[in-house]
Amino acid sequence: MIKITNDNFDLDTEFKCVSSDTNGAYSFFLGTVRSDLSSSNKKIKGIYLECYEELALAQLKKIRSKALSSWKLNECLIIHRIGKLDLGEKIVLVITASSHRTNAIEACEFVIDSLKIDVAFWKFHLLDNDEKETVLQKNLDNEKMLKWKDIIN
Amino acid sequence: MIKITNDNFDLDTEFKCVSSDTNGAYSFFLGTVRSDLSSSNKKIKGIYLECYEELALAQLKKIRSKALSSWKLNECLIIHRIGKLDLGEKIVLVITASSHRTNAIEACEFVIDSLKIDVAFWKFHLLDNDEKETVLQKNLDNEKMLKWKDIIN
Amino acid sequence: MNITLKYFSWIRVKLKKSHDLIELNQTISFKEFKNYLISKDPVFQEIFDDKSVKYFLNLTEIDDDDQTLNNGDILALLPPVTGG
Amino acid sequence: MNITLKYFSWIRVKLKKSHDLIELNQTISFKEFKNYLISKDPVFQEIFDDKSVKYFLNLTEIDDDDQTLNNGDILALLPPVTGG
Repeated sequence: MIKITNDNFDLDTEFKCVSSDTNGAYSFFLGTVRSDLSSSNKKIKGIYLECYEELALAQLKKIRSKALSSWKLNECLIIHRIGKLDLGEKIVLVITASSHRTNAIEACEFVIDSLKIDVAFWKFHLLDNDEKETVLQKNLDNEKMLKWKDIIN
Repeated sequence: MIKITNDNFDLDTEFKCVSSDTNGAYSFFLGTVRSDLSSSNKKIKGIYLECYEELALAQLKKIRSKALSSWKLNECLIIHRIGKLDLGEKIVLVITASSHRTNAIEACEFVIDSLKIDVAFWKFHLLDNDEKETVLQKNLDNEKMLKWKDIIN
Repeated sequence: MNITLKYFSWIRVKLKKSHDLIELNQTISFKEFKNYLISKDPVFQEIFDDKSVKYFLNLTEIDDDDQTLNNGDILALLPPVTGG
Repeated sequence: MNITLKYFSWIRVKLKKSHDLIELNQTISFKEFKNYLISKDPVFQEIFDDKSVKYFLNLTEIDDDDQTLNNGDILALLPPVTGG
């Protein structure tokens, strides 16, 4: 269950997509548009998300498969939005479902960590004067990914 | 935001309670009633959750405060249901909200790990013949809690 | 003086009730109170022998058997918790 | 033969377009193709000098500059991703 969409999503509706009474534990990661400063230190009023959709879908599929094969998961759902988003809006949702919580929690973190550095999405900050500023990748995200090296082949 | 309730809850409604554009990252843990075998190896048809409410509220408050003081969190919500629950129903929800994901994810795991061993709730399995069987605490949950020893004072 | 007892989980099931109100003539230590309960109903011996059971007096865990119980106190007998 | 170029993020902004269709008379290596693009527009030099840019040919990352480009290929120029 992988979706790239312009549309907002409802958490309970998405939960129902992966819900089953063989699961006892669900871990969710939800990323939203944070009120932030642009690289030129201006207040942002939203973001614009660009995507290479064919590639992003293939990359998300690969990450999802790795999660399902590396942890005891029953399901893994990934939704990522594209286009113009206002402050506070949902950007990305990961849900992992498992019998027991540790598998769900670890796998969910792996998926969002991987998505941050390996999937063809790009953010722009939208400024008050309707200018767009490219958001740059954080080194921290690359470093954090190293922690999964021993767990994932 | 701590609730002990008989009622079901909606994930999007609860998310809105902690949502703010100062947050960019939310970690959710959702526990549900898993189709399971009782200790006498019978299929369960649901659970019954008992609670010492005054104590549980005080214990949840303490865990929530520890989470807020040990990680950079903007919010932490905990909901726990009591009473009779069918297979697949929601039992417990933890949401942590932060500017960045690592704080939210770690704190959420700490809260659910703590709740499992430190809060006055007790589960019974409901069997087909309307019998109730006490659910016993897992050693694993106590062992897992040790991992937070160095992080939390 | 009155002490309220609260029972949970298997203790509640074993005793077939969720609480008791015990009337006493004078203050009493927690240790003496346990012996008093055993004298009234030997099933308490089994509960007190179970090292996993915790005792909360007015929402605070008892860590000293010599602690004094006072009028109006609420004493809860708690098996290991299994929520979440 | 035709090669489709796809541009994303700051590369798209810099080139002021999201894609190009390049017509060539014969197959060409990725390395030769890069030189060809620089000869047409020097701004490509800056892009190819940026070691953080990745190149995906038909959805697979290029790891060999001598790889041959064929008719109908789609070559994407990708700055470091910033989704999530």
